[in-house]
Amino acid sequence: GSQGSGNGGSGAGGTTAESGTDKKENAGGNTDGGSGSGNTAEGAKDGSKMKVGLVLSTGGLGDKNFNDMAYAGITKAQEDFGIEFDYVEPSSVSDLLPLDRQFAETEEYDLIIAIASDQEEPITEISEEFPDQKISLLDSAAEIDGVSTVQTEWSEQTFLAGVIAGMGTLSDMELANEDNVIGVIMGMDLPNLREGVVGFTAGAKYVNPDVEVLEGVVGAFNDPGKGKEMGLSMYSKGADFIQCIAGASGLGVFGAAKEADRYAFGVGPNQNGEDPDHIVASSVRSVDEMVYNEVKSIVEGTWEPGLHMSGMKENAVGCDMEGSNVAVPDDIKAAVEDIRGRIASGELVPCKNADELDAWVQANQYTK
Amino acid sequence: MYAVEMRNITKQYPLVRALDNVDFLLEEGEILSLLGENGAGKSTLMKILYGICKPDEGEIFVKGTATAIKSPKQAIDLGIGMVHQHFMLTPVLTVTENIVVGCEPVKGIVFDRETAERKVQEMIDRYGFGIRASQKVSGLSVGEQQKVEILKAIYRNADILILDEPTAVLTPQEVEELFHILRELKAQNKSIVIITHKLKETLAIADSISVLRDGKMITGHVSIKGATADSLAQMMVGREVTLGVSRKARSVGGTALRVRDITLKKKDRYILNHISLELKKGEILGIAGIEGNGQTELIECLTGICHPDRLDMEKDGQPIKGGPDEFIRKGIGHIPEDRMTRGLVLDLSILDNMILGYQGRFQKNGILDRKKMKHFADSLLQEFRIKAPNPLVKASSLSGGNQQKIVIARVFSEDPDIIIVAQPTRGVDIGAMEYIHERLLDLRDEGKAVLLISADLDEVKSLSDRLTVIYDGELVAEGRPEEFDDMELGLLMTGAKGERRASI
Amino acid sequence: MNQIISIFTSTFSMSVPLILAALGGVISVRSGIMALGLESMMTMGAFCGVLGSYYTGNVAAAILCGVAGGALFGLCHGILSVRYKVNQVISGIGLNLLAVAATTLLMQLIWNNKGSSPQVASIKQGVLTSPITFIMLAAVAAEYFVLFRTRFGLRLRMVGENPKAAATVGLPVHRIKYIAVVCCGMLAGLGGAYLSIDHLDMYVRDMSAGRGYIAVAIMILARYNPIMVVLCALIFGFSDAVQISLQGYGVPSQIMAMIPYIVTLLVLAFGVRQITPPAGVGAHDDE
Amino acid sequence: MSGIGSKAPATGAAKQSYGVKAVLAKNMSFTALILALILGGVIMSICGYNPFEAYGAIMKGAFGGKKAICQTLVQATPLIFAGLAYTVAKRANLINLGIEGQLYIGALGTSMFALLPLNLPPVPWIILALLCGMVFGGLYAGLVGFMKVRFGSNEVIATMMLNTIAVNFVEYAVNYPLKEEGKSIAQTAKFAEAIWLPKIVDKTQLTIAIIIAAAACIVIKLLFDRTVIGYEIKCVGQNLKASETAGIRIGKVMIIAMLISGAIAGLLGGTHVMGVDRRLIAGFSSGYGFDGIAVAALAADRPVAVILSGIIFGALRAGCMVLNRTTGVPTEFIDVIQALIILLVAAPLLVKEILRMNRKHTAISVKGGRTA
Ligand SMILES: Nc1ncnc2c1ncn2[C@@H]1O[C@H](COP(=O)(O)OP(=O)(O)OP(=O)(O)O)[C@@H](O)[C@H]1O
Ligand SMILES: Nc1ncnc2c1ncn2[C@@H]1O[C@H](COP(=O)(O)OP(=O)(O)OP(=O)(O)O)[C@@H](O)[C@H]1O
Ligand SMILES: [Mg+2]
Ligand SMILES: [Mg+2]
Repeated sequence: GSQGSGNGGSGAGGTTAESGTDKKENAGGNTDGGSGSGNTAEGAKDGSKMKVGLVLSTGGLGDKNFNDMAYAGITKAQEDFGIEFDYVEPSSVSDLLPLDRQFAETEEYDLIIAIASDQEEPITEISEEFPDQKISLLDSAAEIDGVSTVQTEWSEQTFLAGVIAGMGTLSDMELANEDNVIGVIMGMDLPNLREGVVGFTAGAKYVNPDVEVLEGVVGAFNDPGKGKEMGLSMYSKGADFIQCIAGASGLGVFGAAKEADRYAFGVGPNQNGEDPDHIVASSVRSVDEMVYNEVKSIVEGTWEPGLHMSGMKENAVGCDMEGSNVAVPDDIKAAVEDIRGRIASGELVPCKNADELDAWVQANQYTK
Repeated sequence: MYAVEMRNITKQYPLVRALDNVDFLLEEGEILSLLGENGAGKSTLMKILYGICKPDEGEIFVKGTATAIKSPKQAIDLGIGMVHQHFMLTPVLTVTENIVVGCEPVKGIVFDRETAERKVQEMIDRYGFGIRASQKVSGLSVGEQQKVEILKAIYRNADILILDEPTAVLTPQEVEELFHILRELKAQNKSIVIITHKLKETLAIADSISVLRDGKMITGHVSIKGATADSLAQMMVGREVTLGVSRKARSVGGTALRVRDITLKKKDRYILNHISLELKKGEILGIAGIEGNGQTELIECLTGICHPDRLDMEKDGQPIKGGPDEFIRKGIGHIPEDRMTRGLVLDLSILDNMILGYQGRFQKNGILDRKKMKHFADSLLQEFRIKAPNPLVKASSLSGGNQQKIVIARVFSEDPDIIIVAQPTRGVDIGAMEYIHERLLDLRDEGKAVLLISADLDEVKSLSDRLTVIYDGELVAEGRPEEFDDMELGLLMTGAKGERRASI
Repeated sequence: MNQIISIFTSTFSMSVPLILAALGGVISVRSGIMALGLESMMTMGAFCGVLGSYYTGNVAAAILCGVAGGALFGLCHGILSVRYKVNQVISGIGLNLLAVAATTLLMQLIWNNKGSSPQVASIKQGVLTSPITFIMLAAVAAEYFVLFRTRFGLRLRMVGENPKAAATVGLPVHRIKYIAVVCCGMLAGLGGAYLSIDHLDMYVRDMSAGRGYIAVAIMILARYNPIMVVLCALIFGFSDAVQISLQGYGVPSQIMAMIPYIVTLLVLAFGVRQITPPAGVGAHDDE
Repeated sequence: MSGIGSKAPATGAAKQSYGVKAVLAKNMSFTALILALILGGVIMSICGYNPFEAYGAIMKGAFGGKKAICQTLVQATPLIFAGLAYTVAKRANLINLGIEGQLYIGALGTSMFALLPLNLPPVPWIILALLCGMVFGGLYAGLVGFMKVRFGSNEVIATMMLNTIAVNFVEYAVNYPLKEEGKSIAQTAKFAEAIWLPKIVDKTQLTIAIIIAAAACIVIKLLFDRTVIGYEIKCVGQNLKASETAGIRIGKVMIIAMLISGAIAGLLGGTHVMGVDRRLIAGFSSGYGFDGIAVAALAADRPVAVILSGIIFGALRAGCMVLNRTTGVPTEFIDVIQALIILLVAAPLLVKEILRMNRKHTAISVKGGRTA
């Protein structure tokens, strides 16, 4: 069959993100004239005449993750500001450009929001073609003229989970074992997911330089069955904490955690509710808020092109233990908060690149 | 009372009216021979009786009661059994399984193999068929398969038995055995329909005849008394035919093909055992034999399809080897024994089939010359009087006889030096048979060398200039056809009398 | 030691759904119907199993629902290919497409999320003690027995080899084929249900993830023999388990992921040659 | 004795016109298509969506204006290639389920060539790059043909296994050796502009790939109708033994059929990377290989019909984009409709039964029976 989602898919199964796609109020087009290309937005606090287009990432709605979060963000904005919106779910990366273009061509949308870094190029092309069109690109580090890009760091997102795992594996936590081993599972071997892996590893080694971090790739984002086998295999090798970055395959890793009675970390939204007794925390990324903020800025007239950062400082990524029943020792909690502050303040910059990891670990060791 | 009475049967196929308002009667306790040329509608009529085909119109009465036979199951329940012209066998299953399936002995839900095999073996032994009940059908020769088909029908204890060309692949002895069985059944007051193209057989076994021509019943139910082969032939074809052509070779020339010591072994058994033969220009060499004695393999070796363990072959003094393409190029024509599997690509058009094997002649730089092909096919259709609406219809839509003519036309028109002909008239009606025989003799007279392999003794005897018999992978006798009588040949073919080892 | 045990359990739990689906395929093909639609039957089995559990909360009922879901698509495949003479490759591919689309729509309608279902009551016993494993073992034996020892099996094989001949000896060809495809659907559906309500406890869109196609390959590789199916599936499952276990030692995961497929290819090239399916596959009794 | 009906040949009876139904009966594929659309609409309304709105959006997206038509053709291009690739192998009675893998390998071949710093003039460069893809795809499929001929390996298994292997290999390639420096996406660098396929319509993705696809179909048709190898492929596909007897080198012909099939799949991959993405991206194909089977089915394995059939599916996909954007109808309905099209087109008997077109035949014969 065909492949799972493309770039950027990650954990799943959240409870915080509003799941699902409520039937859209027909947005078939009734913007009583006032749209044009965006200048009406200036200063308007009421967005009822505004229309926003959302181009989701491949994989589509129902991932209880990325796409569902973006959708939740925009529906919240709809409630708060009364905007209208249309969205599309691309079926492959090759469809991104025509979809982006179709939105721009209609000249009906005050803002187009595009998700995930594989839209960088289509958006670059579109913004050149339609320079008046306001576009926000989330989860990308590209600097594109006239486009607002919001960058997040995978390495920051998983770093704190790494810290918990690194300290937890040798601690006296109930389900931890003596082996100094933890693991991380990717859905597919993709560069940005690998950054997440490096972040997790760096986090663990920051507090526990000798820890062994197992890595695995399921090979698909939609194969929880294999995800579970992967998880079980790692637990049998002595891992007691596993971070999954594997889309729906991650659901299988949670199943493995339950069966092996070990710990796991969620990713994306707060997934702790999936299995509060085994999921210690989730490495969250608030895509919903990012989408909401972009809409808000356009409604309030504060929207600005350029590269924006959304990191630990803005509380957009990081580690969320809310909703988990796992008893994390106070010293670990304290360390997590301490390190969170160091990253937010820029004192500590997590490692992003596997090649630099060893050097980074030598240079950075956690001391209270 | 009639065992079967069919009234006003009409069957229309998309392009042909196979049966046109046909009445058919079968009396109880008689053997009726259903005659007709290829494509006359005999099989269709019988298939309707057996519930395989549905008639467009008409009524059927079995033993006096009107019945609509919708499926073979129903026919079987009415006591009708049928031996099909084209075998209805499953090669990967055993003889027993093929015979008993549908009314198997069981123990609980388990198939009772022992009982079944015992019963079948008893039947085989009783009729002297010489096959093993536990054998797989895939290992049987065509003749043996025919016997399995016959047993299948008899096993079911049918009162009305239909045999569609059961003798096409049997030796005279086997035919005699079959007739013996049929007479026995008749004595038990069973009613039998037999279809055969061999008029001698009709005369030997039938009590009455019915003749179909072009889908119409032209005789009704008539008694055999006073009929002769010639009168039957005339009834079928609607004109006079000369039966049993025979023309002696005028001038036998030098050696066209010399083969020494073909040997083929499969699983330690000799399929072909050091066969040597020599074929001269301007003669027909006949090889008589029961199917399954190595004929198929011999043909395959002589046409390059099969590569034997030893082959030393010369045409006009030049050694030849390679694949079939090489043999065809060297001028060795091949009329395969089974047109359906080896001779034709049934799903392609007549046009395409006309050039099969010779496509190289109709091309330039790999591009086919459609015009030339069309012209060629048209002329062959005419010359060989092949009944077809046009050369673009699929070969599968022709009747068997006409299909055979395509194969023959194709090979003959390519003017090969040597022709290897196997069973050229199997299932072909006498009109076509006559035509094919004439053509073979013409070719021979033109100085071509013909190797004729056939199970039809009349055919080999009347056509061959020299005759040899194959048994169990060896050539066991050789001589001029007049030197053998039918009984002797039959014995040679069954290995009962293999005194001299021929090297021809 | 732990790891070796883990590889073996992993092998089994990855093989069970493949074996079940391939067993179904064997019956179907033996009756003359090609089984490219296994993927759809597994998908339906996985989905309906969860649906059953969601509404009843009862695991046994869930299994039955899964089996019924697979059987439904098996029957569709049968009706299309027997009654309406649809090319069996096309029918299979079409149903595969339909199954994923239909289940996704149903998820949207029922759970208002088209990616995954909520968690439901599940068997969760692990492969070694799961009832589905035992059903599978029984199915292997039963299928072998039925196919090669019983009267029905003989008839079924006859139908698959030569439907015309079977019809001429009065066998109810269509009925036999329908029984075969429904059995096929039930087994493949059970395989799917294993994935969703035994191995896991939810349905995820497209979660059979190509296993139906692999089952087709396994079935062919096994020469349509139930016993061999187990062996071939275990070879595949084992290489997959080993592949999983060996990850993270520097070889790119994409290369590792090829291992089971390369192994199968090698077995195909050098182990199992000249596989002939039943001669009547795709043929009809009345042409 | 004989009835009125029985004198008239059956063909005559079929020619009698019964209005719309007769026209529909003559174009079963078309009828099936319409029926599938209607059924899809019925299912939509059962699920609570408005089918008219949905089909309006689809029509608009597929045919509503120049851009829409271009989008339809863009979507049709890979489907035409894939359908054609399946058809070619099918004619030799080989089931090529490996088009997906072959197109990835073809894309890889084209990309590797395109990434070489050759700086040739555009025309030869493009042609060579496409040829390179064809060679890669062809050899990959040829391997299956070779295995079949040499080892008697079943091509269904072999192609399926090679699919996964190819997809994984391309993923490996774009993640490691061919990965664009400094980007966090698994893709190669962008090709030089000279090697982008020329666009037919500016600001769309419509490139000359569609012309190449249509031309390929016609070339293949000519191959089957006019050439010896095409003739031999047909013979081998229909009857192995007769082909062998006729001196056709079966093994050679099978391998050639697979080579051609794979080369077409490779061309799909090549035109896609050079025309649409202009670089190799992991997972760029959304299952084109399998869609190709459906396209070939709709075209009943006739090469020229593949063009039309590809356009129909392409239109659905293009329409799906607008449907998705402007209405709340889930896109899965498009998949349902596609599946219905595939199944119904392949089942003329079912369509006839649904529309009660069988009646006519029986009616005549019953009448004939009475008069007789
Ligand atoms: N299924 C079919 N479809 C179309 N035409 C058919 C079909 N079956 C038979 N026919 C045609 O009906 C006619 C009668 O065929 P039938 O098989 O009854 O001939 P036959 O008398 O048995 O000939 P033969 O001696 O060659 O066996 C032929 O012209 C044949 O082509
Ligand atoms: N689909 C078809 N369309 C047209 N004609 C057909 C079709 N199928 C079979 N036929 C022809 O109808 C005849 C009947 O087929 P069947 O299998 O009963 O052989 P037969 O007529 O008894 O044999 P033969 O003609 O070889 O002696 C065949 O001769 C065959 O050429
Ligand atoms: Mg530990
Ligand atoms: Mg006949």
